Amino acid sequence: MSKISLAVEVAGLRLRSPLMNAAGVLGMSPPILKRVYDSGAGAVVTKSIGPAPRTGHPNPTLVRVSCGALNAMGLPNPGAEYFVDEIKALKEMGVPVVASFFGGSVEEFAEVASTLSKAGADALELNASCPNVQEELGMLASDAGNVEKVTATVREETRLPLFVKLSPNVTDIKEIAMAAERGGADAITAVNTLKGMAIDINFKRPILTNTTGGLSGPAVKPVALRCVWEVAEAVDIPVIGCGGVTTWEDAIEYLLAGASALEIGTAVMTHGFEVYGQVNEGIRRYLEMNGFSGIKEVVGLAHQIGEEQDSRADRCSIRV
Amino acid sequence: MSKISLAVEVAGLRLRSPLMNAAGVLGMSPPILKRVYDSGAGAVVTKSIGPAPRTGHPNPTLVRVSCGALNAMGLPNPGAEYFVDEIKALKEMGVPVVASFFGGSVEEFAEVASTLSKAGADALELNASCPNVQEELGMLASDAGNVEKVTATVREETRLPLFVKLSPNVTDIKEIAMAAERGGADAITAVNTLKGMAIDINFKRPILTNTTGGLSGPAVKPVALRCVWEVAEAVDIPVIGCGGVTTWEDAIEYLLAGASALEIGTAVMTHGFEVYGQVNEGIRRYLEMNGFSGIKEVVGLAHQIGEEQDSRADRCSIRV
Amino acid sequence: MHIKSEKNRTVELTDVVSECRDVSSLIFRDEETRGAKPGQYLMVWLPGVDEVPMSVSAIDMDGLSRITVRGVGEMTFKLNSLSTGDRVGLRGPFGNGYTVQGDKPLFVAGGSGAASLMPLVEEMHRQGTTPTFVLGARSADMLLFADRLEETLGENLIVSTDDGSRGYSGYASGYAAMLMEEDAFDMVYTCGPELMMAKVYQSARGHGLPIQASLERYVKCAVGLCGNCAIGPYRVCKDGPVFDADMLSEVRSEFGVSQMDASGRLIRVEH
Amino acid sequence: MHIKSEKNRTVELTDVVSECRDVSSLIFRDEETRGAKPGQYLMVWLPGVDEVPMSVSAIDMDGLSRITVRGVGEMTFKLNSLSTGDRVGLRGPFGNGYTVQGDKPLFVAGGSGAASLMPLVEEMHRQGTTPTFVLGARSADMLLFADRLEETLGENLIVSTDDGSRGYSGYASGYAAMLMEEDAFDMVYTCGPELMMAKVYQSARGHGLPIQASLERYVKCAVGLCGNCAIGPYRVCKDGPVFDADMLSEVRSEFGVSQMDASGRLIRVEH
Ligand SMILES: Cc1cc2nc3c(=O)[nH]c(=O)nc-3n(C[C@H](O)[C@H](O)[C@H](O)COP(=O)(O)OP(=O)(O)OC[C@H]3O[C@@H](n4cnc5c(N)ncnc54)[C@H](O)[C@@H]3O)c2cc1C
Ligand SMILES: Cc1cc2nc3c(=O)[nH]c(=O)nc-3n(C[C@H](O)[C@H](O)[C@H](O)COP(=O)(O)OP(=O)(O)OC[C@H]3O[C@@H](n4cnc5c(N)ncnc54)[C@H](O)[C@@H]3O)c2cc1C
Ligand SMILES: Cc1cc2nc3c(=O)[nH]c(=O)nc-3n(C[C@H](O)[C@H](O)[C@H](O)COP(=O)(O)O)c2cc1C
Ligand SMILES: Cc1cc2nc3c(=O)[nH]c(=O)nc-3n(C[C@H](O)[C@H](O)[C@H](O)COP(=O)(O)O)c2cc1C
Ligand code: FES
Ligand code: FES
Repeated sequence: MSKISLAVEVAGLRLRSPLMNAAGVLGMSPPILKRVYDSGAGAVVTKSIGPAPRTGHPNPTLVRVSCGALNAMGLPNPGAEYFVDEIKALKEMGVPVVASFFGGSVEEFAEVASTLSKAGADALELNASCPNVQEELGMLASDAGNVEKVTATVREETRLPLFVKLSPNVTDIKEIAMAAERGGADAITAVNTLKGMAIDINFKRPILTNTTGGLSGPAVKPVALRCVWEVAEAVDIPVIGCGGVTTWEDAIEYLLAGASALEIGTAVMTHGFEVYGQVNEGIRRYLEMNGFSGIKEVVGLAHQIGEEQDSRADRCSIRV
Repeated sequence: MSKISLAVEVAGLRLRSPLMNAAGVLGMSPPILKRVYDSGAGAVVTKSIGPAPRTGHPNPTLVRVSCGALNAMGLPNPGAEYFVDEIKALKEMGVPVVASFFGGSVEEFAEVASTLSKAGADALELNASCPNVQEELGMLASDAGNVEKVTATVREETRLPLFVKLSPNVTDIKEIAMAAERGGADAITAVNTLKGMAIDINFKRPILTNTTGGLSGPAVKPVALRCVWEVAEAVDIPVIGCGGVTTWEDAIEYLLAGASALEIGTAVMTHGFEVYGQVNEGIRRYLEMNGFSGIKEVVGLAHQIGEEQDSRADRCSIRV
Repeated sequence: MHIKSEKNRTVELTDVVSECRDVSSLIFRDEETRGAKPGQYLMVWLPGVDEVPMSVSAIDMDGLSRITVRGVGEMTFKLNSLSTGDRVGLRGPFGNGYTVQGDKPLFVAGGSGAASLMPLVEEMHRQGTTPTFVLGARSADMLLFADRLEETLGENLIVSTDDGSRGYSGYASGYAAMLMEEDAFDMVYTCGPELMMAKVYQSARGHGLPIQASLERYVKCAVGLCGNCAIGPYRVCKDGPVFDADMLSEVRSEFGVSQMDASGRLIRVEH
Repeated sequence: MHIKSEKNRTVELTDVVSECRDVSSLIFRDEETRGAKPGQYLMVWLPGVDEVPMSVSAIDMDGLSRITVRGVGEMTFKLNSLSTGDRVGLRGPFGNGYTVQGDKPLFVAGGSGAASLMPLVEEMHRQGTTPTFVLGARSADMLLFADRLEETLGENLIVSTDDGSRGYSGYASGYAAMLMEEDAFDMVYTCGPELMMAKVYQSARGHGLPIQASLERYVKCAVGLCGNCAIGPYRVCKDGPVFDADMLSEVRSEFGVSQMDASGRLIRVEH
């Protein structure tokens, strides 16, 4: 029996596996990203790159919490110009590269997108959602109008597949996803971290230098999964799931919820680089055991039955 | 050495301990709530009571997830009229009662508040935030205008201390908290559950009958703590912390973040009723070891140092 | 913090066997259930239908476990119409389970109560105790596990039917009262209709006998959070379902009298 | 999933002792550090200042542990100005640590490198091996742990100073190269300035000797997520800080040459 293929196509990008690393996780240098790829990822995602070099926030920038981590790295990055060579190096090694990027203004977003496109990235991921940095655009990801505007402007700079990565820290993620779609996004990545914090009870102060940080890992999985579910119902473009994926069962939940591909970040902390291979293998077994011939058949499957479920949910009134 | 008192005063309500159960957790019947009180709580919070009896959603209504639970009970409750006697029974047993309540319209909120006030509750908690039910008011807790209006209307019906319980599923919780304060709230309870979901990979469908549910437990603690922190900075009325409090260390984090009292829910699942006594004892030891004479001295302490921290946080630009 | 048995999972039924009128056993392989204590229960889910509590009626019989379902409503009828290869969702086992106690125990079961008591009988038997077991039902065709019990207990099994169609004619609780009069038991276990258990409790109290009774209330969360299964200060789902004499005495104003419905209103216990 | 040692906590310093010029040891009681392996490090936090990696320089000396800090910048100067009763925040221990290997090992330490190697020396000594140890510094007053090492190793300790103010005059790496020429070691451990370690690595390679070198890169998360500490395909914080010969060979284009700064740009390794 020949092995079932895990290949997927997301927004025109053909990948041997639906797995990628999450932006900012291990995305600083080509050799590490190559290792992610060699561990089984279908593509790698770079650290979010901005217009100029940033050291990020001073330490502490990471705190372990129950079933997850809080981080406030502060978007350290060497700047788009510097990163051109890193992308080229990755391409030379044969690694499909999704370049994550951000800016402090609409113009900066466009400028960085253009630089990274020219460098040879295979796709771009617009980070509309970092909760740790607020520049001119404020908390970009919570303003549908701004998301549409930034997406549309970037859209004009590049013909690459454009993912827009959203924040879960919003009242209605569907609205923002639709704005990104209108702006010309080819896919939605859902989601970035939840805004949280931790306090040291002896020093009596927040631990993170930035006071608040982004919660990731298994703790956020139910929330991120719900975001994927909602976004998948709201838009016609593919959704890339992200948030707490740790086991192959998690991955299947995301696919069933409507994700066409997945990014895995914090699980590397607990499961190492091996997580990519393990999740691939689990997905493959699941496809086989359930008689599917490819990942595409699984994507969004839980929505069909979801509607029948909804009607039962309304039975809240007295029935005894 | 005489034991340090754990007494607190919240919005005019004097409690022997800052701990309460979270609304909806164990809040169905007087004998169970009495047991919560006997376990060390300073007051008990009832299940959210509405204008008419509701059975809530059909099962499954609860799913265990990593470091927490997802629930979509669907606000089962026997209705305000029926609940009058339960409140009276609790008062006869000498238990301070916070009556949690909701309605499907502004009028219903007012009506239920009035009924529960007359029944003899010691305080009311306006549940503006249940993610599992959307009636005429839609997702009330995300609309500052509606929160102010409902709070103001209820305010006119009752002279009891009025807590308004907020949802973390909003872009900016500060804005909603300020609206509640303007409406006449005496305290803010922060927060209700995060909207999440879980999917069964064999049945290929959402597990909860309601599809989505509320995430609670240690998983949400960093987010809920951040909400308390933000609300404490935004309003002058006291804040009641809620979300994942499990150990006394968690409780101290909340106090330092600005909570004057705490509600504990999901920890009962993992730690039993004993959690109230354990957390009380831990708080007491902490006060002693740190030379505090009461809880009040701890409340909000982390904010003072927080500002110095903020300035360091801005050092994101290149410094090497 | 992460309790494996409390996670949702699904199992495939390896067999479905009819036990008696309206009652079938569903047989499946599940690691978590293999570690169950007699008296514990599972939350059993059929998507689009319901999730309900069901006692574990056989623990680790060659690696397989069972639940035994009496059809009384939509969910239980649907469960009983499943066949080999179908799937059900599971959480648990939950609850305290029975405590093995006494050298000369008396068991009293009615309705589907034998489902919960059967694994306890088997455990005690393995430990060298052969309990006396009064098994009651309305009529002969509704006696649950009569054969399985007879195999294990021989003449220590006493059958009673309301209509006299097999064994003694009359209520199991009445026969049990008579036995307590005649013989020196040191422990009473009971599971079945609550009104029956209330009578057994009265008799046991009259004879100063310790008792363990497995109660039913409307279970939603099963993890002790929602409070819907409360009886007095106890949660049937977590502090129970097995109540001892002290607990029963504490909840006597509700035991056999009233129970909460799904909305939290008290309604009468009908049987 | 919940690894206790990775959680933030604070400890009170039970003592602060000056070791040599610019270097102090901070002594504290911490359960998690008691379980450290030689070569592991802690993330040490001073609120409002910084959080930086520091090797565990003594593991469980009567229940107490240590870090040993060379003052080179704001954070390390502040750490060294702390006194008994002050608190520091800790996470860890992190990293792979050294692997005990060889019957006749050679140690080469420079700068604050002895901090990381000291617990390994003590562990090997307890196991009956007395390593040969070349301890280098710029001058006599900067030799770290000279006394503690001499006590354990006797004449197996060889001291070298750049200025010849004590022991042999010259670089530790040079002396180590000479020793490898003369004697048949079966293992080389090194920790110190990277340019020194690069030379030691060359010598060991020349003699076909296995080696373990403890590297430094800019550590932020310490749990292997952020990628800031990368050298080649490895994360110093998690795959390291101890690199063996194969790993060193894989990263040879960066080892002793370039390192990432806090923004992810490559800068030169200066010492
Ligand atoms: C701890 C425990 C163990 C049980 N073990 C068994 C067993 O081994 N075999 C067996 O046949 N039955 C058992 N039951 C009873 C069983 O759960 C109910 O018969 C079943 O839920 C009825 O569902 P239905 O949809 O068929 O009936 P419905 O028409 O929904 O209702 C019939 C009756 O079942 C009750 N019921 C419905 N849902 C629940 C619920 N979630 N929790 C409790 N009661 C409910 C109703 O209150 C009503 O009295 C047990 C109950 C409990 C609490
Ligand atoms: C695994 C490991 C173990 C170490 N063990 C020890 C030890 O036992 N004793 C000791 O004195 N030193 C040790 N160091 C080095 C120590 O971490 C740095 O000297 C310290 O961080 C300098 O901080 P500073 O603010 O005083 O200096 P700065 O003025 O900030 O910088 C001085 C130098 O320290 C480096 N540095 C600053 N912050 C970090 C960081 N977060 N991670 C790594 N390097 C940093 C800078 O890149 C620069 O080269 C170790 C480093 C690593 C990676
Ligand atoms: C250390 C760290 C750094 C991160 N940096 C970025 C980043 O630069 N850009 C971005 O879009 N997301 C960043 N994230 C968020 C992740 O990409 C991801 O959205 C989030 O961690 C949830 O996924 P996970 O639970 O699998 O980690 C970062 C997360 C972590 C833990
Ligand atoms: C089973 C359950 C039922 C709940 N019901 C209510 C409710 O009726 N009203 C309400 O305001 N919050 C309700 N909540 C939310 C809790 O009050 C609380 O805000 C949340 O669980 C977070 O706290 P915790 O992590 O300590 O449980 C419920 C939570 C659970 C787990
Ligand atoms: S069913 Fe929820 S507490 Fe028992
Ligand atoms: S410091 Fe973050 S990966 Fe090593």
